[in-house]
Amino acid sequence: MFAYVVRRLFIGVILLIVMSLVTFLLFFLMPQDPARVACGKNCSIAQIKQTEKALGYDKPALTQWTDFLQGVVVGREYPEDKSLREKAPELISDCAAPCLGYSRVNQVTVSEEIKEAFPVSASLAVLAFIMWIVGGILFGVIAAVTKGTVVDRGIVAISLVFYAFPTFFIGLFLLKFIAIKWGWVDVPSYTTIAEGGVGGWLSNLFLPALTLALFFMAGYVRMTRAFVLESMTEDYIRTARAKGLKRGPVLFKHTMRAALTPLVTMAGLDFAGLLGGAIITESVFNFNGLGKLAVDANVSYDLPTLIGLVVLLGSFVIVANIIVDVLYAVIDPRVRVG
Amino acid sequence: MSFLSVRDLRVHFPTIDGVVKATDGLSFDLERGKTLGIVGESGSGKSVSTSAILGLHRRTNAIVSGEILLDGVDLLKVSDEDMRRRRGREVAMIFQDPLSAMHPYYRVGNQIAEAYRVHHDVSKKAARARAIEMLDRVGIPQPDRRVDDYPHQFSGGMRQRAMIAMALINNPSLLIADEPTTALDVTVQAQILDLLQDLQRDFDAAVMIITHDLGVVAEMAHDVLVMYGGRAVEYGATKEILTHPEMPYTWGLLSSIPEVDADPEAKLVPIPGNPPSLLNPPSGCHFHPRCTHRDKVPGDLCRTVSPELTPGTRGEGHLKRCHLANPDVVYEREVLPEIAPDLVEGR
Amino acid sequence: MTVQASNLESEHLPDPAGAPEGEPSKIAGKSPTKLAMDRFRRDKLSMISFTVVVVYLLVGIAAPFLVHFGVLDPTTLHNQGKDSLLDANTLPKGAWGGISWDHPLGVEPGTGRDVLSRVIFGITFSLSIALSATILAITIGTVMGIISGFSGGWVDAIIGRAIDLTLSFPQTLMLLALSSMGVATVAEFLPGGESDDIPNGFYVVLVLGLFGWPGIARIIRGQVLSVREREFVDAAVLIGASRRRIYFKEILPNLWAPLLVTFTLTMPAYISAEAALSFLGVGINPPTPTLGNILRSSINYSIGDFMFFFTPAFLIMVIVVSFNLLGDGIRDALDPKAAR
Amino acid sequence: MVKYRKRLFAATAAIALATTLAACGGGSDSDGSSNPGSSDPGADSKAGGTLYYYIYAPYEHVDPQRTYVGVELTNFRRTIYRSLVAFPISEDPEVANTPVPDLATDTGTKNEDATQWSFTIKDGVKWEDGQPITCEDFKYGASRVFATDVITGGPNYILSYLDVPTDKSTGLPIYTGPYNSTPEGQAAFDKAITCDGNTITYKFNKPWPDFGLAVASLSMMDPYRKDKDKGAKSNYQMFSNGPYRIEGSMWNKNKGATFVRNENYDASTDSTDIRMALPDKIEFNVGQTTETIYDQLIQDSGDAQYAVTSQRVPPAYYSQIVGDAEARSVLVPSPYVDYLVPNFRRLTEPAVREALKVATNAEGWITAGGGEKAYAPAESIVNPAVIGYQDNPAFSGPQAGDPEAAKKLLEDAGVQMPYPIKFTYPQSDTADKQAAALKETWDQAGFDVTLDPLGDTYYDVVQQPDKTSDVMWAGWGSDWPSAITVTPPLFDSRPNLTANSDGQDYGAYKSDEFNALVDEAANAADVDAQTAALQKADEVLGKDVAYIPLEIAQFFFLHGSKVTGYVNTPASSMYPDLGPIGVEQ
Repeated sequence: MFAYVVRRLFIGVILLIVMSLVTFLLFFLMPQDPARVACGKNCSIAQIKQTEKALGYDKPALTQWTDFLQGVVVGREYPEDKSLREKAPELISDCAAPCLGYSRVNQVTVSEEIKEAFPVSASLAVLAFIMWIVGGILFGVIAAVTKGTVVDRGIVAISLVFYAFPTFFIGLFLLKFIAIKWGWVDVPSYTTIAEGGVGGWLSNLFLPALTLALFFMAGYVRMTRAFVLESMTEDYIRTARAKGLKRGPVLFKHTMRAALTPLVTMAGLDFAGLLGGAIITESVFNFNGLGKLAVDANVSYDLPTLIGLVVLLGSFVIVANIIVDVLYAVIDPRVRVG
Repeated sequence: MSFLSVRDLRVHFPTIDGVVKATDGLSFDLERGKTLGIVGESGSGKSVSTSAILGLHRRTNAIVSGEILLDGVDLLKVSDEDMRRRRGREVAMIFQDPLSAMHPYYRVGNQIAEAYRVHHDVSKKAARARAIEMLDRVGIPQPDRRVDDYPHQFSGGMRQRAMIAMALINNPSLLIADEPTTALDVTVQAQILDLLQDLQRDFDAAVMIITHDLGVVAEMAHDVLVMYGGRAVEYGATKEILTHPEMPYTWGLLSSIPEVDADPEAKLVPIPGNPPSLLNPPSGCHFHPRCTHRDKVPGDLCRTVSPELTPGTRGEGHLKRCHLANPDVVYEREVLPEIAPDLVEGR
Repeated sequence: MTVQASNLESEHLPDPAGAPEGEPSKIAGKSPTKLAMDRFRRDKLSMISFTVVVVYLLVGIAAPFLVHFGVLDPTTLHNQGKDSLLDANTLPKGAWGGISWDHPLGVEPGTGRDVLSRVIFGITFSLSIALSATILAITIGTVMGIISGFSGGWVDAIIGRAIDLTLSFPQTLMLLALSSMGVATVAEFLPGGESDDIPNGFYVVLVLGLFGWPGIARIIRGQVLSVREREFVDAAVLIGASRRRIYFKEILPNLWAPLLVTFTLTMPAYISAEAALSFLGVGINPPTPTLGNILRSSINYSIGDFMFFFTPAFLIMVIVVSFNLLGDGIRDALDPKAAR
Repeated sequence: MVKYRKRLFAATAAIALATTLAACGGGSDSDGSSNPGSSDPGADSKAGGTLYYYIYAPYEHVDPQRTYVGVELTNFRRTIYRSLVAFPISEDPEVANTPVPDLATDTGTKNEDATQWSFTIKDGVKWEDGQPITCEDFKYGASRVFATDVITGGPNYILSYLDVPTDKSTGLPIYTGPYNSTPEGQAAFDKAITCDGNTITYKFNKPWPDFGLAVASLSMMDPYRKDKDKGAKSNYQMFSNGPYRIEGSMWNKNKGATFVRNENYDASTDSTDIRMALPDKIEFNVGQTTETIYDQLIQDSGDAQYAVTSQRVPPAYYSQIVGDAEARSVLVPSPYVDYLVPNFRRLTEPAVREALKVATNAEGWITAGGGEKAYAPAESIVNPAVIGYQDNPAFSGPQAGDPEAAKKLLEDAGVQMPYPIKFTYPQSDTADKQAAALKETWDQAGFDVTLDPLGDTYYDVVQQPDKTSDVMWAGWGSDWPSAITVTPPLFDSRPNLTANSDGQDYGAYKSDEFNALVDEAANAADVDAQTAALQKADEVLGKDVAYIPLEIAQFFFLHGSKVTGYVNTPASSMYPDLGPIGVEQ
């Protein structure tokens, strides 16, 4: 198992390196000049050149990429321009490893930006995850055992409708009507546990998490229902019934255990994706998580932040894949990793 | 009254394409200590019928009718809960393909013990001890160690032994073995069949053995029932049926069995065509599209009229469903020379 | 957005316990396709969703002609002078967003343009984008899946890595981050005339397609692996058919069923994607209407003009739900063992 | 007040129009009646309490040398950053546009030709750590502007005015700021700004008669403490010399900050004409959408009762501003003007430009953007609040567009019809609808209009000489209330048009007649002569149709019921003026 995880991590690291390379190439090999975009309206040619130098965009994409990798491993110092660093040491920002870059726009390291935004996205992801997993599995199982009835069709249809309305519409609807017009809950604004206690933290997360959960839940209801129905047809479920087991144990011990495996895969990957920020939901509710950070970085053309986020989010997915595979081995004794 | 008496059992599945008549009017009897072999191709309704005896079709969309009298009680009429209590305790089942019939995520011992604890209020420890005892009984070496293995860690034969242990742990009076040896190689098959016979003697159970292999029937069964298209087509004592089969389908089964010790001159004749659709079965005799002897029956009888299951030329103990007037003659003149006579007698 | 597509593999369900052992599909005289169509016709929900999808498609095709011949008018303003349909706050006069005989879904705040005409014309562009992206993703996915499944070995391994790599990218973030440069780059290769609708739309199609193929490739690869075990492929290899011929002539016809299902489940995902991207400012801009950009312009009117707020979202919901149900229906019809 | 332009570039285009307009001058009819307290700001106001200030888009800079957005400049001028002179709190444009002494003892003395200005710094003025503000601090602040690679984004007028030689190779001054200058550069800078005790003297290479207005409007000449300077890293750092200081020393881009009382501020060195500093705390709350802000302000509960905002009421919410909410609203004109620019490289035929002007439906544009609560008609590119404003005769009269007359002009000109034109504008939901309104009458007049909405790189595109746009949208507000910061930066072809960029002269307008008038204004040593030249220059622009004015954005604001002394003044670019605002407790 250990050797397997090490090997998977190794492959994951290679994948990340390739991914960062592709990202750099995508951003720097396009026939557009990022420095020109970053410099803005009033820039003369001289100023664009200066911006280019200050941002390090004058170097070839490959060099920028290797600098980036070096920064991740051993850290680096900003600004790029050596002469500027020597003459004015007070300007130096140290970016310790793993350095994901330095945002010119916000004048902080990308790691600091992430450190600030991550708890927001993570809180949202965790709460939404719990809501949609519990809801999705619960309603999925109910639909499966009532297959073909009104209950089944109703659950499937309602979850599909929530899935089919655009997320930002659902989010805005909840915000405008539940929070503002009817005033059932306060207008959410992210509060840390330290600031507002667990209650304040939860109540502020409720609506955005619900928005996300409603979107994801549809998929999980349908999947759970399908997996439960599928594993109900397995021979070993027939065996369990032939033993005289009651319906409860047959459903929850034998059927659910088998249906769990594919759900774990999907849940793991969805959770990892969400950990990287819910771009639309965070924008709608104005939560300064990673998703909002990405939107803001895109608006201000903050390339280092964007690249740092791409690599970070990619690593989430890769790590989640490894965790899911290891979980597989835990759930299914037939799977032998390594 | 027999120990098990099945009368006019029908299992029908309504589907969006129409009603699938998986079992359509099946009747037979079985005593304790005796073995009934049910033979047929895949899709002939064997497994469905036995599942019905276990009540596994309850709460599905299957429509089951007829009577299943076990020790005088109609299993189709008892409550769900009553049926559940009987399952595994009075009626136990050994499934084909033990790899898929055992839950891949739970330990073998665990699954066997579970079968015991459902019907006995004992501790986990006691149930485990009982499981080890049963594993030992069915011939698993080092049962106290293998009890903690997962099914995939067992060999095919061991898995089947474990299945048998699971089925017999509650000392059932009716044991249904569904293709117990299909997935196994020949030597292991023999061991398993021997084991089943030993255990049957010890437990004095009534046994139904479902197979498409007449060899298994010849070795195990006192009576044999041949199924085709959801119906019984021939029913009688094993020796009687195997030596004097009167239904062309049974002849086909006999001739399509490869045997290692068969006469090298013997021809292996497969039955032409496919098994019938249970949704839209052929008219008349279900077997007539594949029957090579249907021209011996006058008129269009085979295509138009469904034959009844009636005593044949050899009396009440041998029922067959066929329009042929003189099947014994046809068999001896046309069929037997094709397949070596020692196929039957050698066993 | 990928939820539906990945459901594909999992929802191929055998019948519940105790199904007949026989293959009911082997009914003499009826081809499997015919049988599937019969089954499909008997399913009410499938037929309803099929009808809805057909109506959307027809409306989408007809809209440009209706606009051309003046039946629909998505451009004329009614916001000035005594003919103005707007009040002093530039919101529609009258209840329910200014519904009238001339404007069955009301008029747009600010301009007084006809909402019905705009959403109908929007369907044309939304469906065009979703359709193009779906075709692109399916084409890439199918080609990759077939090559991967049939070749095996290192080709399979490389494609597998490429799939991993593609799936590791945060899709929405990339779409967003690359948009300004990406659209400009596309515009250099695509002379889109005066308007940048074509580069904007093409960019969305391109990126959705480029990030959408891995799931499809995996499904197709799985199908190919099972198809390739069948005899006719061996036969083709034996008679000396070329590889490419085998890939496309022999295997492709056997993939139409999963491809059809994939198609009907990818379409709604991309219709939603178009709307979501519009919200983030990526994609075709007004005055060319899409369901997404109409919705974006309506989302702030939740209280001011609920009708205008609700209409585009509802239309998106209906088509997404219908496509999903249609996909389910087709899958169930093609594979009668699949559970509903 | 260049904010307008900056904001449109930086903010998400979709929200830009609705959020960033500014305003101006002379009071408005709805103002006085709806806000009785405003005529005598502070009359019933008491010190104490917490004021909330709701902001949508993050401030890109709070560093005084980098801040260039009108509302940000005025918010900080009233609270944290004092300068030599400042604009007083007043709704009367004449008073409001006349600087009064702040950190300086008077409004400065200039030499005969206005090429040299001197100010003496008051005694007893201190930084938040108690150290006195010195002449060197002012000089250091100005020096930072020259570090164009570090201190980016701010106004850089002094680069061209201050008497520092230019490096021929780069076109930039030889002085490159305090971080990495050459000794020669440093020496040149030390000669241009000199300190004599508490007196600072600026030497310019050309007349700068309204330098005082520039100092009051912008914070580029503000003092800066060298020991606090961390270059680019100081972007969100605030070191106060005003009545408030920032809690925690750093402004949080995405959240804002809390201002608390500065213990080392001595009110006796200040004037209540500039700042009353009534609330004990001011909380700047960044990032809620305009809609969310107005959801709360309309409800008027909780913190929102004590809140003001720089966001305009979005048109979708107009119908909710009734009753009590209406009483808390103000509607004032902004100091900005939106206009269209014909591309002179493509629309070379004067008749075509004239036809375009005649067919332009500015009224439809205004209605599509929200009507009279969003915009007022404009008759010049110069805002009426600017000193010496006059209507441009080329643009007077009805503004609904006259497609028939325009069609005749086109026909008479003998151009091929329909005449294809492409209209480029920064994309937003509102702008899309407004553009549709323009398209309708243009099309009727015989043009064939393609709409070309652009995203965040809008100005980058319209600056390119090889752009294919025929008409472009633009918006502008003066940097200080003089037309010298309006028409010359926008239409003087000499600094704008280079090989790679059209600068701010997006239409590539080139007129010797206009340029001569600009020179006349620039070299005028007094403001009246300057104004006269600029008025003539604007007429030239009108005659050539160098621009077509669209509207003056209106500021429609709502504030909480417990806010006192609420007023929108020219000094605050017509945003809520933090000078006199207080809160009820």
